[in-house]
Amino acid sequence: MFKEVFNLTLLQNTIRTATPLILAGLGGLLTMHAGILNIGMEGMILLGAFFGVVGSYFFANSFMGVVLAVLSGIIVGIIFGFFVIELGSDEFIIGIAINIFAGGLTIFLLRSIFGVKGAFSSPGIIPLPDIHFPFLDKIPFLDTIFNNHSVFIYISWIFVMITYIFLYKTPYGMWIRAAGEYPKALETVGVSARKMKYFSSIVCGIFCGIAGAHLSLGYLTLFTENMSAGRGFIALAAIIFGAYNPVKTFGAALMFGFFDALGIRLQGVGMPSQFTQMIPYIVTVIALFVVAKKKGKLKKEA
Amino acid sequence: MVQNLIELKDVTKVFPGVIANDRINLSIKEGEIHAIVGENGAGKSTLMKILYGLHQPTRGEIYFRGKEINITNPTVAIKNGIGMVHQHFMLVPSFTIAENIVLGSEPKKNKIFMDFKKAVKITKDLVKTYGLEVDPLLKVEEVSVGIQQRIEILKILYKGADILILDEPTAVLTPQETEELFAVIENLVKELNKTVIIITHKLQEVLSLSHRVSVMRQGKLIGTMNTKDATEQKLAEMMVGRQVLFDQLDKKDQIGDVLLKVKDLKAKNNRGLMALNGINFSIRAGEILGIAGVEGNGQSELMEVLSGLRELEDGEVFVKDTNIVGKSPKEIRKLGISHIPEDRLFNGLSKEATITENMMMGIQDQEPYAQKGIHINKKEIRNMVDQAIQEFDVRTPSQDVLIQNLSGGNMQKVVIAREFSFNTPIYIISQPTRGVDIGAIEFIHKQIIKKRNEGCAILLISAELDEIFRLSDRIMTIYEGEITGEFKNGMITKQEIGLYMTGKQKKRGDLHEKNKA
Amino acid sequence: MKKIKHSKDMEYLVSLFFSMAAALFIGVLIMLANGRNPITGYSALVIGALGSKYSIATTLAKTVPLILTGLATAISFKTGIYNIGGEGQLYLGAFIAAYIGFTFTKLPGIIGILLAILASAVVGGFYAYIPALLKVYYKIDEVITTIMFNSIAILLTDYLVNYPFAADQGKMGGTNMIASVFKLTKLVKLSKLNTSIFFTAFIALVIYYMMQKTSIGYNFKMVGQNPYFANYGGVNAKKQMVLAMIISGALCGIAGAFEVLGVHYRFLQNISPGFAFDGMLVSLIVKNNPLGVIFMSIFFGVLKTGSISMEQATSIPSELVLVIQSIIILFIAGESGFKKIFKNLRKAGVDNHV
Amino acid sequence: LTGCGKTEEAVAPVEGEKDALKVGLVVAGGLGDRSFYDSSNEGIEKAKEELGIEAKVFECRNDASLFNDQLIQASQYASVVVVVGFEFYDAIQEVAAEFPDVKYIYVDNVVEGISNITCIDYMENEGSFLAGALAAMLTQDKNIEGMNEEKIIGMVGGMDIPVIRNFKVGYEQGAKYIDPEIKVETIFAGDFEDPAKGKESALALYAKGVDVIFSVAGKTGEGVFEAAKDSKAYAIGVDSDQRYINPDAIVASMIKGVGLSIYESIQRIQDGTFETGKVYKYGIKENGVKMGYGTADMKQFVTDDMRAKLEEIQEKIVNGEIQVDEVK
Ligand SMILES: Nc1ncnc2c1ncn2[C@@H]1O[C@H](COP(=O)(O)OP(=O)(O)OP(=O)(O)O)[C@@H](O)[C@H]1O
Ligand SMILES: Nc1ncnc2c1ncn2[C@@H]1O[C@H](COP(=O)(O)OP(=O)(O)OP(=O)(O)O)[C@@H](O)[C@H]1O
Ligand SMILES: [Mg+2]
Ligand SMILES: [Mg+2]
Repeated sequence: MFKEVFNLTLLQNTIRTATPLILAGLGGLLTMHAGILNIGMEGMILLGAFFGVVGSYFFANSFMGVVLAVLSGIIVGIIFGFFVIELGSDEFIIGIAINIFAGGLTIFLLRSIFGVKGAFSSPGIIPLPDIHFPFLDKIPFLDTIFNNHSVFIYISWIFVMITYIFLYKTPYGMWIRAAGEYPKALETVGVSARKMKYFSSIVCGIFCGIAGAHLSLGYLTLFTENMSAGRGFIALAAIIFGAYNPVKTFGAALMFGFFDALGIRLQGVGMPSQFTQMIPYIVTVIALFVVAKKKGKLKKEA
Repeated sequence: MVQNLIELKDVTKVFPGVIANDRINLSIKEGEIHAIVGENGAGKSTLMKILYGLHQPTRGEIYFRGKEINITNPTVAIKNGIGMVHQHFMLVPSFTIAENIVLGSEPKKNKIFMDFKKAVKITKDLVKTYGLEVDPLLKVEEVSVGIQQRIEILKILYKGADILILDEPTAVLTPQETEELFAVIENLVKELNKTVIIITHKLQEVLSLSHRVSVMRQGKLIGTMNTKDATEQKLAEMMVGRQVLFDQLDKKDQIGDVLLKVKDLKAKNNRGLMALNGINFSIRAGEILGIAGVEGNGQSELMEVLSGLRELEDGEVFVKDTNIVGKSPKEIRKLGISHIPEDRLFNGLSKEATITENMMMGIQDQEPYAQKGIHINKKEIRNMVDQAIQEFDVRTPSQDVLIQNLSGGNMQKVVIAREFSFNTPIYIISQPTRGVDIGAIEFIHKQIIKKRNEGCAILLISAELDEIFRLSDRIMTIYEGEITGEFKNGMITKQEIGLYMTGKQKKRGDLHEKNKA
Repeated sequence: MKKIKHSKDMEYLVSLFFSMAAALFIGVLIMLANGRNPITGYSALVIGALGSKYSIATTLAKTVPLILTGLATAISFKTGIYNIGGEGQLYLGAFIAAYIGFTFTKLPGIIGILLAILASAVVGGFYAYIPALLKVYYKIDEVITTIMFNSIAILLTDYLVNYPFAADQGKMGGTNMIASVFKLTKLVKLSKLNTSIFFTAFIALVIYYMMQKTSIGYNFKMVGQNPYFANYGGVNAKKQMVLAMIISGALCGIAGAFEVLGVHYRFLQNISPGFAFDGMLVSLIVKNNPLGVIFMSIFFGVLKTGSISMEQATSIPSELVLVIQSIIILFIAGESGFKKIFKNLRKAGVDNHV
Repeated sequence: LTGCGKTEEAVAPVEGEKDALKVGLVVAGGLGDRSFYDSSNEGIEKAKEELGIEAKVFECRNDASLFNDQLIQASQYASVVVVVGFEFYDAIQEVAAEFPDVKYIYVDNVVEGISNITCIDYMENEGSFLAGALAAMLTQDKNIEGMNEEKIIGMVGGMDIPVIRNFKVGYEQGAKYIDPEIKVETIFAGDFEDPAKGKESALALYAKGVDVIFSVAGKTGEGVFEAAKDSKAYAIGVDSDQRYINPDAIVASMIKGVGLSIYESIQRIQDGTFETGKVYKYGIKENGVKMGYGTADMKQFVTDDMRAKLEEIQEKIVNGEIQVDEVK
């Protein structure tokens, strides 16, 4: 029974499930650093997924799908930024509005463009390529876990590093962090905090767009209504759990992925599905509690 | 000191409903220290923000080295060698000192990456050049305000500033830190030919430091003069527009029973280190006990313990005969301690609330302001607040104005008005006049003495030695969480007390023994 | 003195009005672009929502959960603790109300109903109490815990209604019907409007009174604005936060109870299509003002009821109605921004006059 | 109409022949699921074409607070209202009582004893018995590329709800009927709208040695089909003939004759042979559930032998020789 649950496909599954969360999480943590809580990620992912399919289908090229998804991300990022930064609207409301907007728009366009409702799949949608590393072929464990994944799974890991370096090792990253923590300090040294906030919200749009394109072209090869299915919110939880740090957020996303995958497998050994689905959520709360307790202890001892 | 470096011609700044600067004509000479004084809200900060490009003048021209210049944003100012240290620090708390100093003009590796090593080196070089000691690797949130002030100055020097605008740099400094800062400023001007514009409310500082001084009042520039020709009295009159009397405070001597008694008090600070190591004192009715000390020696913790905001490790605190240890802030207030906190914006007020709402704190569940302790009686409260606004001279169009739209001095008056309206027998007062103009200082001092004369026991903590000496009946010095000396006011000079404040001498006079008995 | 306040309120209303108008105008453009008649569309919306006794009742019925969850949001957000877990609290509240309704069938009507409401308040409040404790004593972000708690509650009730408490009849995932004494009386034929609207009005009144006129509301507000100030003034910020969260959770629980007692008469899987999130939106738009929550809930109710008629009248696809709705929300949310733009215009005016 | 004349203005006038039968189709979810709801709409479309009716669709988008509203809208518009979704159990009883002249055809659940509600209930357990039997035969057929030795088949369900469990018991029973050693693994994805989760669930099953998965999961099922394609394994579709989605991976479908039964009911109403207040059970016997094998141009995986076996089973079910278990 143990072997049925804990095997290599569990880890494979973990990696796949975590990737959309990682990609969206990287975007969201940038806005978080810039002082904006973005709960519109859910909608941004959905738009990315849709326009990914549009691009891939009409240009018969998955790369164009990603380009379109990124463009949609840029546009929605600008809209989000305009309302939140320029008009000073509540980021919560704008985030929710973007989610509703994305839901309606994709359903509407699905019908106007493809003439279908609900779902669109077609051999005409060109999926993103899988990457095969020949050198892994002979290494049993690593081959199963790490080889032959869709391209953005690998790119997401690179993005984690780039984001980390960007945030903590470049001046621009410092500016973003300063823009969130104390925008006036940044303004007074001649850097526009507003621009940094715009930048972060656009990059968030891009990352979420890619997350969506990965979902509809890499993970799957189709679009269905509401296919983001709450991933934007889980990504948000991963960001908060990871204390806005790209590496820790990556870890948190993997943790979600892992427990999600574990949940699927535990059904096989007789646990009611409702409880297996609860696992990632319960684990998160418990993990937060444990971390908080540890921190409290350290503080007391100091 | 020959050429006019900067000339303002008819500079006017209008905010909705307020003319913050009204046709200001002002010239700054190269290599001078130019002081600007004026009451709270006179328009000093606004004028300086215009020079630094943070505000655009509604009309008027600015000439820089004889040429008209349009300072559209701070970058333009920085390019022209203008740097500003703001009244409220512009530092990112979670960044290191080095990072803060280079922020906006970072040294780079390979054109993309931030060169942290170089930033540290730059900081170390700056420290060497200007003699302002800081540790580049510490985070700003870990250092004192004095250090933060230095970081701000280093920051603008790094950006190549020749003209340094300092907006109330000494408001939060200890006397020692102020002295150090002035030495640095003088050095900058003399040795490095920098020009300094400094705003301050402390007229002695003006007299001892500056070459020329300009006075502002209600948005207008009243006049500029050579400091040689100025006196404290004269400046004060120009600022306020009438004669200011630095009255002798009228103290009645009728010391009564012990109201507050502290025994072997021990407490930790936020970092878990011992901040108070066995404090003993007592205060009688009609007495002001002043505590002198360099900031960070346990004063804040003492205040917090006495008002119930901090747990103590050991010891006892008696209000008359009641031990208040373990009691909540609310219970302690009920037992008769009111508290004016050191940082009004941190916990003394809510910026987003109106004056009325701020004045309600503490009485919101008490008759007659709240019927049955629940239903708020607006009328009662409004009357009370109106009265307090009048009595304490809070300058505001209405009690519905948000606190954040008041000047700092008026915010302070709101806090004092609230606490003094409680009529409790014991007052704990910390930094009552920080950032407040001289008129208001005078007023606040009179109010404190009035409370004393009414028979209250008052504990006064202040970084201003002048304030301590002016108000206290008895003075204690605190150093590293211990009382190092205790004196009757008049028995010790300001010079001597410095030794006790820095722990170089210790003495507990027989005065203390008498009180204990 | 009063003038200042009034002019601010006026300013808010005016800009709110303009942003709504702008949003509706964009709706016109969208309809035209899709070859529909906007006049037909909008009149269908208004008539569908307010054109008859039935439609007004239907609109009002939709406001009940919005008002309750909106007030729940207002209270918690005002106190500086963010309850995003309304949905979970609502589900648990609804379940317990249903449980009482099909278990204690012998209870006399009004007592049973009150018991069910009370129980749902207790359960909802308790479910909010846990994240509040975690926030206050362990500094664990309540936004993330309440989101997690939503999923947990929904899954838990899913399990309960599919296994231990599954209905005896019919294939739906749901509990048995509550006894008829528990059913709240219908007010208008066909519509779902029932006496819960009176309960809700009463609760709204109490909450409004509490928030605006009592020291409790004052304490909440101060804690939300500056908890250090509150502590200093003798108001225990932690306790207030926990209390606000409990009240907030209780309101969501009650919202769930009303769905059971007044609308569905049993607990259903998917009993809420996201009421708590709509309520949150409503409350945020009016800046967590309890009175505003009521009016904005009605507006949302009109939008929801009317858009069905709009869909049918113009054969605008339902998804387009969603798009128009979201644009309306975006613009209302942008209200403060439009105000800023007006202000800048006025400021420019002032500058030119001096 | 009783008590609703006032709301009539909310409904736009409909042009067309005066005496055309007006039918309203109310669905709990939304069209575009490529299975259940779409199939009901096909029945309506067919009736439009062949029986000359007029029709409108009323979608509730899974929002329980809209059930009553849409039912009322439909009842005001039409004289026959087709209600699709077990979720309407309470709402239809309430609304039907207010519109005694409207005939309701309630699909996928049973309400008894109300004169103007006629129910169409599918014996999905019977259909999935066939699916289970087929899967059990397929998994042991070494002639089909990619079938392994192990006797395990799978099912991915959308949510753990009674209807889906009814599919499950039939499926398991059918598989065991062919070979008692067959193991059936089921995963509930917990969502009808998350194809990624569907894919992950299916991949987990395939990794365990499953080679045929019965997908009963709405849009989540789209992911199951993808997983089948990626794993070079197989799936069985549901509700409508889903082979066209991917004929190389979807070997067959268990069809609920939703469209057919709706069409037939409308036909009966026009003929005057419709019995109101009745429950029409659509099982194998009524041709309400059956297996679909796609069109002739598709590569066929199901051999003639298998089909014959399934025919045999069908007969046994019809004549009662096989009793299929049921979950309510
Ligand atoms: N951002 C602003 N918006 C509107 N009015 C402002 C703003 N900043 C300043 N003012 C107005 O300008 C006037 C001058 O303010 P300023 O900050 O220059 O005073 P100050 O002389 O620096 O006072 P203090 O000594 O207290 O620092 C104020 O009375 C206020 O009404
Ligand atoms: N947003 C604002 N709107 C209107 N007036 C403002 C605003 N912000 C500041 N002010 C005004 O600006 C003046 C100065 O404000 P500021 O924040 O500079 O404090 P300050 O008076 O300089 O503080 P301090 O007394 O501590 O030196 C105040 O008189 C206040 O009325
Ligand atoms: Mg100032
Ligand atoms: Mg096999």
